[in-house]
Amino acid sequence: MADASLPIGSLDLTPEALAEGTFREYLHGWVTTVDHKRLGILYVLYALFFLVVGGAEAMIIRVQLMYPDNHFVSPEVYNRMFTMHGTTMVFLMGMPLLFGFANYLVPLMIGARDMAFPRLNALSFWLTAFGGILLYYSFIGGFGLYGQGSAPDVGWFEYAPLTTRTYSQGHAVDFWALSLFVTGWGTLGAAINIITTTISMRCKGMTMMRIPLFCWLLLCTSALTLVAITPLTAAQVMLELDRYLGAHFFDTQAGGSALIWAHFFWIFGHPEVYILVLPAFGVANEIIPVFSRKPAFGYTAMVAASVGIVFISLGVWAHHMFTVGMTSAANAFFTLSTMIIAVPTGIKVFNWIATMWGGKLRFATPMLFAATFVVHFLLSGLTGIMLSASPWDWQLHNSYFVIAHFHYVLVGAIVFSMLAGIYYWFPKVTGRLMDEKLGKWHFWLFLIGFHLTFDFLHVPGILGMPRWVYTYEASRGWASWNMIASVGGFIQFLASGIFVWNLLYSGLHGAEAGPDPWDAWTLEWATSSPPPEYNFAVEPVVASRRPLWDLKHPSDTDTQYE
Amino acid sequence: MSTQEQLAPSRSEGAHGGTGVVHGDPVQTHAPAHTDSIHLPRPTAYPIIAALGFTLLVAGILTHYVISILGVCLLAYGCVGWFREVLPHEMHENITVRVQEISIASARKSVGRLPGGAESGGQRAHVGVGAFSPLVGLKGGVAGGIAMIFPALAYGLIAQHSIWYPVNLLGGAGVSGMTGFGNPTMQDLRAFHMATLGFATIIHVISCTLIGLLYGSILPLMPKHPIILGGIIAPLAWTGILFAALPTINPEMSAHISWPDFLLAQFVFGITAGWVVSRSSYYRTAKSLPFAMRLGFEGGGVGREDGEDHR
Amino acid sequence: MLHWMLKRSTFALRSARRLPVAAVLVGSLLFAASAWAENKPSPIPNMFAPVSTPAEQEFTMSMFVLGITLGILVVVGGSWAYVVAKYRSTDSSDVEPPQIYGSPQVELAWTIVPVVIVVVLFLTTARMIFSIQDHPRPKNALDITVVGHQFWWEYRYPQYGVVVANEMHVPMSTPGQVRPTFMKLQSADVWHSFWVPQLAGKVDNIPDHINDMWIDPHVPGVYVGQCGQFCGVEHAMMLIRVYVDTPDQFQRWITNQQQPGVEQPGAGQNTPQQVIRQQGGVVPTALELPANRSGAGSGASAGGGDQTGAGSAGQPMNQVVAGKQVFLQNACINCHAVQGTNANGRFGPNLTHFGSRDTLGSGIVVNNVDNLKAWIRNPSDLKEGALMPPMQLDETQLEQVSLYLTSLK
Amino acid sequence: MAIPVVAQHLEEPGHLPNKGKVGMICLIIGESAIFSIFVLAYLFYIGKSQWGPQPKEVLEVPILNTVCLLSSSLTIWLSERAIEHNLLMTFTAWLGVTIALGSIFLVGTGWEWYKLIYHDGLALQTNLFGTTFYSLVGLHASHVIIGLIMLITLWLFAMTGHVSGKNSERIQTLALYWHFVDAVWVVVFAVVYVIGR
Ligand code: HEA
Ligand code: HEA
Ligand code: HEC
Ligand code: CUA
Ligand SMILES: [Cu+2]
Repeated sequence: MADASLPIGSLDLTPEALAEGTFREYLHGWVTTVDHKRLGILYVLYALFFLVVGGAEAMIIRVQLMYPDNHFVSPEVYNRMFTMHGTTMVFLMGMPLLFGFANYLVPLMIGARDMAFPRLNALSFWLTAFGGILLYYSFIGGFGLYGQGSAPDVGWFEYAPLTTRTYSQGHAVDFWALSLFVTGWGTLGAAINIITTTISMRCKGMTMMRIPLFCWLLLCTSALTLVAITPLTAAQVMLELDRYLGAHFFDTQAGGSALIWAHFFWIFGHPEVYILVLPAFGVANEIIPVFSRKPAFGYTAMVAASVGIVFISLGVWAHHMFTVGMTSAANAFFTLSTMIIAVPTGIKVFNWIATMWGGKLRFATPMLFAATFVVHFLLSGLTGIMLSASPWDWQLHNSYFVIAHFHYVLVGAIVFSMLAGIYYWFPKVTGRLMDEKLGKWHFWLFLIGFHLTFDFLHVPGILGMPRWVYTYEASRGWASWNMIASVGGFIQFLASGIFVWNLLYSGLHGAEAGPDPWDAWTLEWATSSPPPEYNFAVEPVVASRRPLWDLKHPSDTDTQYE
Repeated sequence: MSTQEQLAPSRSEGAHGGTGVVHGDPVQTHAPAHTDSIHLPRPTAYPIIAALGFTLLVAGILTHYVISILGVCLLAYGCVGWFREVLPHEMHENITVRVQEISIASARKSVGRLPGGAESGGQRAHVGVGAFSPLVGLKGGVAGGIAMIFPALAYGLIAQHSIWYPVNLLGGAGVSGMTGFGNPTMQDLRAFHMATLGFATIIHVISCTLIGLLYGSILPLMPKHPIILGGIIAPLAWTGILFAALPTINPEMSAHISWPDFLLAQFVFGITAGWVVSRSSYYRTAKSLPFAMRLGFEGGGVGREDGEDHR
Repeated sequence: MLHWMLKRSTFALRSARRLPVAAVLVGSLLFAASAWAENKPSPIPNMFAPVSTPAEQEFTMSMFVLGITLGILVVVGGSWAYVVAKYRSTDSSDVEPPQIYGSPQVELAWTIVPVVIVVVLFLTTARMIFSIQDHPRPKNALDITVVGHQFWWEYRYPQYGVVVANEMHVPMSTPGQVRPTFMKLQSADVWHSFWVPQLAGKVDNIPDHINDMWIDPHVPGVYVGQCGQFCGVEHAMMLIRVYVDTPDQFQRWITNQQQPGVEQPGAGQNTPQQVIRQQGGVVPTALELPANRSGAGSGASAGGGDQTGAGSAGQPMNQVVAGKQVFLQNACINCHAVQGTNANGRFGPNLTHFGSRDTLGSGIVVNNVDNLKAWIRNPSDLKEGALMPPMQLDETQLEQVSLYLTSLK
Repeated sequence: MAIPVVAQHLEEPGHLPNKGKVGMICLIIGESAIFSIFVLAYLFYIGKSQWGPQPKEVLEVPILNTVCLLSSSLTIWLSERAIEHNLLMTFTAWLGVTIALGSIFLVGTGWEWYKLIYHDGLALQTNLFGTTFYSLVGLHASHVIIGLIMLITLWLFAMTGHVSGKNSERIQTLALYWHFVDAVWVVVFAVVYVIGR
């Protein structure tokens, strides 16, 4: 079987068109492309760009908080920094990154030639891109035309009535609402596309219970996106009606309600965090089995758990609002619904551990990131449980403990998992392997930096440090913790630098990867690296969850056991 | 060759909305030289134009209406162009397929097995599938739940002269606030309350089912002494935990509970449930397997008679 | 409890060699819990050092949850560490490990166990919620209406007809003499949140919604906290100081506050500590007063407040009277109220007994003549974005008005 | 040697759902969420207006409008059926009727708004009722407009002979959208004119 050969792909690294074209044509090719792979790459590059931007903002935050009574930036600038940091990381980094992965991988994994709606796909990307540019334009344009205000500065959840005309003159709030309105449509388009692709574009034999778990999780994420992004869009429309046409939705002086904004935001906001984390699960679900040399443990349970998370997560939003004075029964209800999420997520964590159990773990860089993802997620989930116990949350709410909790998920789990994904699929995308040595440096530095920052940020939270403070007093006893956290931040910065270097260097000089460098099992590895425009010369037909396993072990296929 | 059957080439029936239709003859599996061309959607600038238009339309609100007007124009242009891109026929380009053989093979040729799989239901890997049934646990839970009612009620009747006493304690457990049962008097505890009866029943049913299911799945993992483990050790353990935690969970209940009698009821539950579970056939099968395999983490391979797969 | 947790954590340390994560996190939490857990007034608003029933219950809650989650961490994190250590393999032989797809019974087990844990957690939490939130209000409770304003706090004592700003006084509540304080939380503008960790968890001040909260502090002293919801530029400087007085100290304080503001000659040189003693308040023990922020001109150093502005000692009364004129003839009265004069603005803090406060600008600096001058000269020097405009007074006016205000005991 | 499942036993790709319809259903789910938020806001603010006209005083139940819009769902279904059987004339006719009914609805709404604004002095800024009313009904009306534009385009194509039975899947997708717009009206109607009055 050594030369089991398939005509399902082709190795065609330099299409003539590209090789001969001028730079202008090359650029033209990228802006007019409707190819899901190119759009996926664009998404990821865009997201990485904003990771740098949002990271730079985080560094400014960390420098400012390094010492008590620091004056590195003014309070106004600080407020812009954390607002833009949060907004950027969630909307311009997190979501595009996951849609980038989805775009590139879902069609390949299900054996399709493209997304269901290739042109909509392009539209979605460009809406996201232009929306992000519009948001950042506020740094210059927000000030220039109307005097007051610049970049948005009232926190990423823009609580009313601080966002009404009375308290936020200028256009900062409008920039936030309108540019995210634009990206919102892009996101919706991408979600529709992914769902339709997974449902309607599967190759022969690819039943729903055979698609890779990654596709399942992206299906879940996209479904959640459909019902979660749209409430935000609606709320933004209301906010703009208030601000431009004098409506009173959130205008407390005319009987409007500040609380209802909070509800609307978190009806979006909580599912949003699962939108971000589910693809991270998906990436782990691909990488952990391959590097453990075992199939994912409990596929069906994983699918059920993901679907369960989607539904439960729609009913827990008010755990961000335990302190707004809901009735005790409501507090109890949201405590319960929040804690229940631990059950399906627990299934996932256990299944990952069980997948590794008894395997042959090979710790290449992708696996390093994926394996630590599991612990980080475990820990952050447990701090989440602490927050969901509402009496304790009355203390912890809006403190640095919350900051630590969600960075543990957002950085420790999501960024780690996405980095794992980048290391894992980079050879597929570029045809070249990423440098292992640099990768290990990146991993260890980032790990150390991450733990220095976010482990220690739990403590000032317990010591009563609220978030959104541009400075604090020395006597509060928060200084040393913040110092440690800042140092950790700089280490993360350094590590990210190595990563960027690794990307550039390996993209140009990395070792040839070949179609299947990791000895993996899903369809994307059955075509050349990088895949041709049409993905598969012949439409693949599959008979199990691991088509490439079947090929590699023809005498011992999965088909008999599923 | 199985390979070819499995990834057999096929002709697309246009199910992909014209985005990826394979033209030409059925592809020959062994013919790497085939030079088909594939239709892919043609690159187009209209999406980016429409996106820019929409963004400018919105940006105009923030800056100057002229920009909005420009945006609307671009948007309309983009939409019309897009429309003509797909109607009446989708524009596409032909990509010539340049086939190169890709060999998919692994250096890892053989697959390790653990022995003794045949008994685990004949599966290579789904440990317990077919043999294990949650129903057993359910049965155990129900049996245990019914059995433990008797000592509990007996305790109420004998020690407190009211069968409602234990019911009220249990029913008041999570719900002291909801049932208005804060700081109950002895009178209260002995009287009949509909609400606590309801809550007690719910709590009892749910917890017995859950623990029963747990027994059903865990006892076969430790099959040596089911009655000692399920009947004695487990109830002891959770009673201990409850004893420590109850003052926090529900101080009222912990103040009124009589622990020896409580423990007795738990033993009755544990022994009954453990006994029911240990009679199941799956339990008996599992006995002969090593622990890690019982857990389902490891092994449980099909012991295929011939050595063919162990190349 | 702590001891037990400590034992668990060292266990975690040993078993999970590759779990620096767990070790560090657990270690620092424990450190935070034990190192500062002194249940008395502290400049560190540590939620693990509660002195009032709600905070104590929340602390119990937190220990309970922490215990359970630590247990989960040890078990799950431990197995992760075990797997990662045990099954890492550099073996490049051509054998794949046995392929396992799943196992219904373990999967069932690890679905049910979390369900059971969640039920336990929920029941406990629910009881705590009800017992804190629905606590009945005893008849003799003190009522305070807490109004959040952009960057300062207003406290109204409806039972006494008193309005003060930024420094809240409440009586202590002992088993012998139970007198909890019940607060109604409101906001005059945007969303704020009242949070003094040692006394109780936070409750939000929302413009369209009145909230309740209660405390019954057992230990006298000053407790600090700060606004817990982003409310604008100076959210960071919206500090809270709660003075827990013994019952008779409280009585004396409130009686004094009920008087109209009367300037007291020569009082300008008093240190804050003296002031408090005169008022029958408690001297902050473990509490340092806030340091001067840079940006303020010269002034008192941290914690002392014992230097006063040059030449303020023994000021003749006429400076104070002149200051009163300055105050009344400027726009000050549009925003500030001094009971007993025709200043009755509501936009800014009530200044009737301004001289009796330890701090100014909602707790950001010590209240002394120098800082006050700096404040009135340009509030944004001390608190960038404060909603009080620079009043363009000349130096003599500044001196006079500052002397006047500090004399309002 | 084990022979894996052969291709005949596998599901045929033809069984996969039509992607246009799947996409449209997704869009509808998303849009429903938008509408739910506006409906929630409407319900939340019922009776909370502090001044200005109240719903009881100024709102009239738009029976004609409702009848028109709801029956247009029927007519578009008839035209769907016609095109499936390749009956172009019938198709065009029913489509025309649908468009006409939709337009009547729009004109009716316009008339209602005109009356409210100039007669009763209720604008978006007036009070919470105005705010929520115009935004909810306006949101729906904007969907009607978009639907009408698409239907009219389709009708023009049909008139110029560019439509045939082969397009019926796409037409059904479009019709799905129109059905959705109608269904939303039922909700809006219930909330605004029944519960809210
Ligand atoms: C992707 C991101 C992500 C994820 C996955 C989560 C997951 C969870 N989060 Fe988190 N959260 C955020 C991102 C995320 N969160 C953000 C961004 C905020 C702040 C927003 C802001 O204010 O700006 C926030 C805030 C936040 C709050 C509000 C805090 C406050 O402001 O007061 C709460 C409260 O309940 C909470 C809880 C939880 C819970 C219970 C989970 C659960 O899903 C965790 C479940 C996982 C586990 C529990 C671990 C694995 C399970 C087991 C091993 C089984 C056994 C365990 C048990 C039986 C307990 N989160
Ligand atoms: C996915 C989301 C995400 C990510 C990844 C991060 C990453 C980080 N975050 Fe952020 N954060 C949020 C989401 C996220 N954050 C959100 C939602 C908020 C709430 C906002 C609000 O309240 O409104 C918040 C708030 C927040 C605060 C609280 C601010 C406040 O309330 O006052 C802090 C403070 O320390 C912080 C720090 C950090 C740090 C140090 C990182 C680091 O991990 C960042 C590390 C990354 C880099 C350092 C990348 C930089 C890389 C380069 C620069 C490349 C270098 C290139 C070359 C050298 C060539 N974040
Ligand atoms: C536009 C309204 C306005 C005017 C006019 C005004 N103030 Fe203020 N003042 C405020 C506000 C608002 C604050 C609270 C600022 C904060 O803490 O963020 C304040 C705070 C103060 C404080 C600190 C109070 C405390 O309890 O900490 C003093 C003292 C003070 N003002 C004095 C004056 C004097 C003297 C004048 C006139 C010369 C004056 N103010 C004019 C609005 C005003
Ligand atoms: Cu008030 Cu923050
Ligand atoms: Cu949440």
